[in-house]
Amino acid sequence: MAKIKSLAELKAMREKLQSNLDLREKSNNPDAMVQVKVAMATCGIAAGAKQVMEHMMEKADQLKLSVVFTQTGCMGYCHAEPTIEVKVPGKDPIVFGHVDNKKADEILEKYVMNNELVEGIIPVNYEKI
Amino acid sequence: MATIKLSESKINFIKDVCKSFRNDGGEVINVLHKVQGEYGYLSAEVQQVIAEELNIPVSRVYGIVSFYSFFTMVPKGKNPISVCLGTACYVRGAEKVLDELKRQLKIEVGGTTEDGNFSLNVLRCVGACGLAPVMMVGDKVYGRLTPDKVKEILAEYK
Amino acid sequence: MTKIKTHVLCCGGTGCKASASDEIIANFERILKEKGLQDEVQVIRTGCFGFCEKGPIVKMLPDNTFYTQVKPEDVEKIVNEHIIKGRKVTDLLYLDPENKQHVSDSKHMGFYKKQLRIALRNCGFINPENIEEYISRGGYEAIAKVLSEMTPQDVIDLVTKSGLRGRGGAGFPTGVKWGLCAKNKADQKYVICNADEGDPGAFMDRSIMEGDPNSIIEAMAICGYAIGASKGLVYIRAEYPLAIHRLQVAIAQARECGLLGDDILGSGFNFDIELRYGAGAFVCGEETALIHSMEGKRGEPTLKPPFPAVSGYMGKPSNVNNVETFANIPIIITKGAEWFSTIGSEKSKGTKVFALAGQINNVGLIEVPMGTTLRDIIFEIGGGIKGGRKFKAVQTGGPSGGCLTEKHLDTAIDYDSLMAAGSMMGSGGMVVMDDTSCMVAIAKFYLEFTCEESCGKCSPCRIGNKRMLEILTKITEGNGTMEDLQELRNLAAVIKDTALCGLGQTSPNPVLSTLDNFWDEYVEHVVDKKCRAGVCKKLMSYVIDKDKCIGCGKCAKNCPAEAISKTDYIAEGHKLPSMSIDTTKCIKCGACMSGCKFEAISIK
Amino acid sequence: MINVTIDNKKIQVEEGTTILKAARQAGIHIPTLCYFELAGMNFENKPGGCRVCVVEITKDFNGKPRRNLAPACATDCVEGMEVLTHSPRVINARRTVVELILSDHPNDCLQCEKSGDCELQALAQKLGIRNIPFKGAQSTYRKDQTLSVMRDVDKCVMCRRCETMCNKIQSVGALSAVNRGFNAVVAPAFEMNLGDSSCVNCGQCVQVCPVGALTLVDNISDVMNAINDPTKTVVVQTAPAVRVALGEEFGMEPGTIVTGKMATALRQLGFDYVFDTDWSADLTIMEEGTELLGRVKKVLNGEKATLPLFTSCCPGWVSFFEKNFPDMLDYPSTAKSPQQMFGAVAKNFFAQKIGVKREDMVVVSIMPCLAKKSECARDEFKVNGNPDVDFSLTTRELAHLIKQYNIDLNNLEESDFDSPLGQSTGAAVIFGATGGVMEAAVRTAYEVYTGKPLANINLEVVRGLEGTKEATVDFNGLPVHVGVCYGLANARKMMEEVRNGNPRGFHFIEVMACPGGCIGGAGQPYHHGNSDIIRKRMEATYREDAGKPIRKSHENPDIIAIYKEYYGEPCGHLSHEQLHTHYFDRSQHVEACGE
Repeated sequence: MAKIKSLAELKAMREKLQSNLDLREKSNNPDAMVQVKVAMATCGIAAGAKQVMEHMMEKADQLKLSVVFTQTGCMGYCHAEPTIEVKVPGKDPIVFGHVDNKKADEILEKYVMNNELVEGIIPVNYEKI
Repeated sequence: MATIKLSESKINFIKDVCKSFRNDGGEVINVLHKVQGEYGYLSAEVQQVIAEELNIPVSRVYGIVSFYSFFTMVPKGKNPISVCLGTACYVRGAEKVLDELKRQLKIEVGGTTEDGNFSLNVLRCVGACGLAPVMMVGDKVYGRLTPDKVKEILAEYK
Repeated sequence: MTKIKTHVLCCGGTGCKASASDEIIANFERILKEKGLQDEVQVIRTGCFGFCEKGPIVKMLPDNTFYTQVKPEDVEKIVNEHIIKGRKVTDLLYLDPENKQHVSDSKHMGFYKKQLRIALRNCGFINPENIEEYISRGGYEAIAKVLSEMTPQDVIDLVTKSGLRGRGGAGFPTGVKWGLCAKNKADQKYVICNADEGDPGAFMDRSIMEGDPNSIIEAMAICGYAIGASKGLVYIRAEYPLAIHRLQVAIAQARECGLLGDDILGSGFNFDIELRYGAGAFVCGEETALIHSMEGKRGEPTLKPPFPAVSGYMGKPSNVNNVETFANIPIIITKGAEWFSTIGSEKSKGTKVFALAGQINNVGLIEVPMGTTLRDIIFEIGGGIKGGRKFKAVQTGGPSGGCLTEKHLDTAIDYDSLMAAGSMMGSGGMVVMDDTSCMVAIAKFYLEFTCEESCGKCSPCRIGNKRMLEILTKITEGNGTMEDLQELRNLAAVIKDTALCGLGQTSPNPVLSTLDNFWDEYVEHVVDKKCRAGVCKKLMSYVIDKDKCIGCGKCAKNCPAEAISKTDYIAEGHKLPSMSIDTTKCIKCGACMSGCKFEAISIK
Repeated sequence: MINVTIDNKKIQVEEGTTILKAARQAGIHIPTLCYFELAGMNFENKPGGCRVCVVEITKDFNGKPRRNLAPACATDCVEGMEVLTHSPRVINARRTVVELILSDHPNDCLQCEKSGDCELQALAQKLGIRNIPFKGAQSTYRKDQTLSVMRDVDKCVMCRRCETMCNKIQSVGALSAVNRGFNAVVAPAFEMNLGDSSCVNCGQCVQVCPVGALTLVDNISDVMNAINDPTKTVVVQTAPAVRVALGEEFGMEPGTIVTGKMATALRQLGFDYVFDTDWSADLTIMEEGTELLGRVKKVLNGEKATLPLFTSCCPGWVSFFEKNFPDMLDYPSTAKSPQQMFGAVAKNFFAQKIGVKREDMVVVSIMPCLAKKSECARDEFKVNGNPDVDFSLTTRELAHLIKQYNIDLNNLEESDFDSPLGQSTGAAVIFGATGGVMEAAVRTAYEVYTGKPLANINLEVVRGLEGTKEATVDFNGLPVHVGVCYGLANARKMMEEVRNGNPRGFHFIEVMACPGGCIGGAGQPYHHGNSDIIRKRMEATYREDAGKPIRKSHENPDIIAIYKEYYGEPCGHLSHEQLHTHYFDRSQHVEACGE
């Protein structure tokens, strides 16, 4: 461990380290943050969900977005894997199908950041309640 | 004056410990911790050597050893048993467990069984109040005890 | 590089360690490796979550799933289901005793709902053996702020303004204490952390040190800057090996980072910390006794004045605060005095950590704002009395405190209200009792403790407490008189008035408060020779209902005193003669009763 | 000065005055038990433990009453303070505390050695305690005794005076508080026999013990048996410090000199010869002075010799350096103490002179000292098992004996000591006070060394009750640097300083174990912490010296005679045999053995 010689260095160190703890900090209060659930059943994994999730996590970091990623079981849209559910605070969750890296970027940049609709929403028959 | 004898290696160990604390009399409690940690107890001879090395009266060393309940002059059994008598354990029936242990081992608190296998002590709160009542055998903690579990636990060590 | 997707927080506090949390962690690490998930899932050994009743605790992030009473063999299932498939392992979730629903997020559990974690802010959240985790939560920013922006007087003023009072017992204003020490000029001063938590049934300080050692280190350095000390000493019980270890690790890491040592953060301020070990003497919680113990002497208190602020360790001005007090300091500095003073009651600011124990459903470590009622703590957080029995009393403040009853349940607790009710905050032990506890026996229990822990220096404590204990023993054995009760009161009053130190002065509190609140029970012991809780052995006898007894003989087998034998009587519908107990041989161990499946044995 | 009000009396006291002392200024005597002070002699025992002196502070520094009662001995007055020393709350607390102490005390007052001198007894009397409402366990410990000190710590009240004395003043470290709670008591390490510990039998623990937990070993009946045995010739010697203190036991003012009455009383008790240790003190000066000059001359001649010379009159001190400084046994003078010189002369020269066999002579000494009881039992002071001094009684024991024999000391005629071991000089008298041996030695050594008379024989610089003193005396161009100390902690510092190269260049150092020297000895009447008593004994000592016709040891005609008749010369062959001794390594060691 390197010596910290000033307040500035301490702050820089904190910033650098913060991402490690982000996961925990965020989950402390997940309702206030964008939540992304990735369907990670056999079908999802086979369709590349794992890789998409990692890509999305990195992208979110680049965009400095506070996003909580969780894995979940099969959502039942096996035809449209990889599927992800995105919940922006104050809004209903939306499920996207056939998500690849490009789509993922789009979801984050357009839907999450600017509230623009993005194609690929799996419609209405998704009703949880 | 009576000359006390102690093995050379023991004397050297104690001397080294004292030296590591700069032979400072103010560090006597730290020294006693280290030495008891090594030998399990503090015999009169050991205390005499510590007093000499730290250049303080042996009466002061004994005054300290006899004051603090952590220090003991009696060797413990192979399997030292400590029953927690903290309040949490007490209100959840620790005393009954202790009674059962005394009966099974045929010793009182502070005693060691004839075969030297067990010694019995009480302590106040090991901090596992969620598991109350609790006892420790060596470093192992046994929780949610009832008197009828005692026999089983002791059997593990026979 | 794969990103970490899941954090597994596993409690590494003493309680959970005792129920195999180390094995759980080892299993996680092994199984995750087998499945090739070691780079995606991070397993962290944290400090105490507080909910010790349900330990060991495993918390899954980011979805905040709180698994309780996890066994090492459950780990495989958690990995397969939760981590791989994203499905919760329902049978490990906390079961709400009210609505019998599984609760997955700890925020929605009764135990956590009313809590506010300030001192425990990092416990159960970070890996206490990794200073980077502390830093990334804003750790050491308080000391940085203090060193770069504040004068020592600013720090003292801020702490004073926050209204923080010492969490070790009497509740002396912390800022004022610092100010007294700062005022005295000396070539060397000391910051002392009192971590000699000897109160039976209290473990909050230990949990803080195990769960967030860096906050103590940071706070001591801040205090050092404020009072002008370059040396810190932690007086810690040798019975706390894990806390010692964690502190040692944290101190070493802080030194490595330059957060302890010379010229901290380039400010020119020097501060370092050493550990001193207690050796099992409750009285060493008293600050003068603690200082003598650190000097390598018998832990006997001396008269104040001189206060440690004038003449403390090695005769130098010293400031002694306890662990929990220190744990509050960094966050007060960063969030400000105003923020802190909005929490709590009028004269007691902030929160208090309690070790909730006894006959209660949710035993554990809790932190609530000052001013929370006992009812909220016992029935909301504590989940009520175990087995649905009746609440009888709650003891706060350990051997220095008293027993409070039903009528105090709606008291908003803080230093002053507890004192007014005849108890005290103490270090924060809170033991709940139901109707199976005998209050005379409880008073005796505490007095036994005080007698054992009295240093023997002053006569009221050395002899007076012994005499009180003897009178109480007489009463619990059925030999008490009403004059004895009078004598108890007089002795208690004199000891309170004349004992040398805080231990002696408060030692009669358990007796006085039970005399006040449970007078009937004392009179019952003295006049009727009865113990309603069935605790005082000499006042009870076990009897077998000959009509309920089927004659199986299990009680006779269980009896260690061979006091049970067959009678000639065969009850209707039974085949074997019933058993009976020879009361002259009976040692009242209760083994017969606990083994009887037919509820034929009772206490009379 | 600050203003305080005690029991409604307004008084002014200096800042830093305790309530106890302020009250005394106002003529109010608050009872104490553990508190003990030798004012002006650097000894204060203030543990604040007994809680007998508690008082009620009705107005504290903040204008409010104090929550608890405060110990008057350890609470400083503050401006405007108001104190009650006998409110109902105080009286009840004080009585209850004393009742508690008595409830853990064997109530065998009638047989107790301390009866009449016991501070707890006096306290119970003062408070009018008539019954003890508490019945319960009593502490019981093993009884134990050395040759000088009896321990019956069932009676211990944990005042810690003995512990403070043994550690702070004497640095002997034999006693420490051990155990805790109800079982706490003051004891040697491992509760071993005191005789096996580092104890040097100075007996100061006995002098300060308020109760009968520490008392002396009583030899009265041994002496009575000897006197009653017609086959024995019983010879008695009395130490210098006894004559200035014995009167106190008979109601006389401290500092009353009773030399002549004492001699008459001793004759009435039945001693066959009444001699004086002062005589052998003169002899000691001859031997020790000669030894000093011998060593100094050697050094001046460039030969090897050990300096400084330490005195060796005090047996507590001798035992102390044997146990603590075994590497420095060649420093102290080899001269025996006056008690033992007397015994040697009596059982050799005098027994022969009067034709009594050694075994048929019993030598009794009257000493202010407990260590003398152990000293006379040392093997090196015995011939074929027969000791030079058979029994040593203390001043207190002598008083008991006189009372038992219905002798009214106050109204006795005065008489002289017998000859030839009775005549002494003023130099011998001052042996009793700290600095006295030094002054006596300088008077003789100066004149012997320079051959000239000493202009001013009063060596004021070494007088007084300071713990450590030093002075330089000009021996005709040779500056002789001398040191004087009492209290073994002071002696330890001196020894350590000498071991570290003697930077102050001492030639000669006098050491006495007891506060103020022998006049404050453990065998003297109890002073109960009143240092004025010690001061008055000291003043009496110098008064007696001033009144003596001969004030230099080498001018004592009986001393001159015995050298002529018997010993030849100081430090000669015969005196080496009879008047000198040697020292032993008595330190406690842990030795290594095999594995």
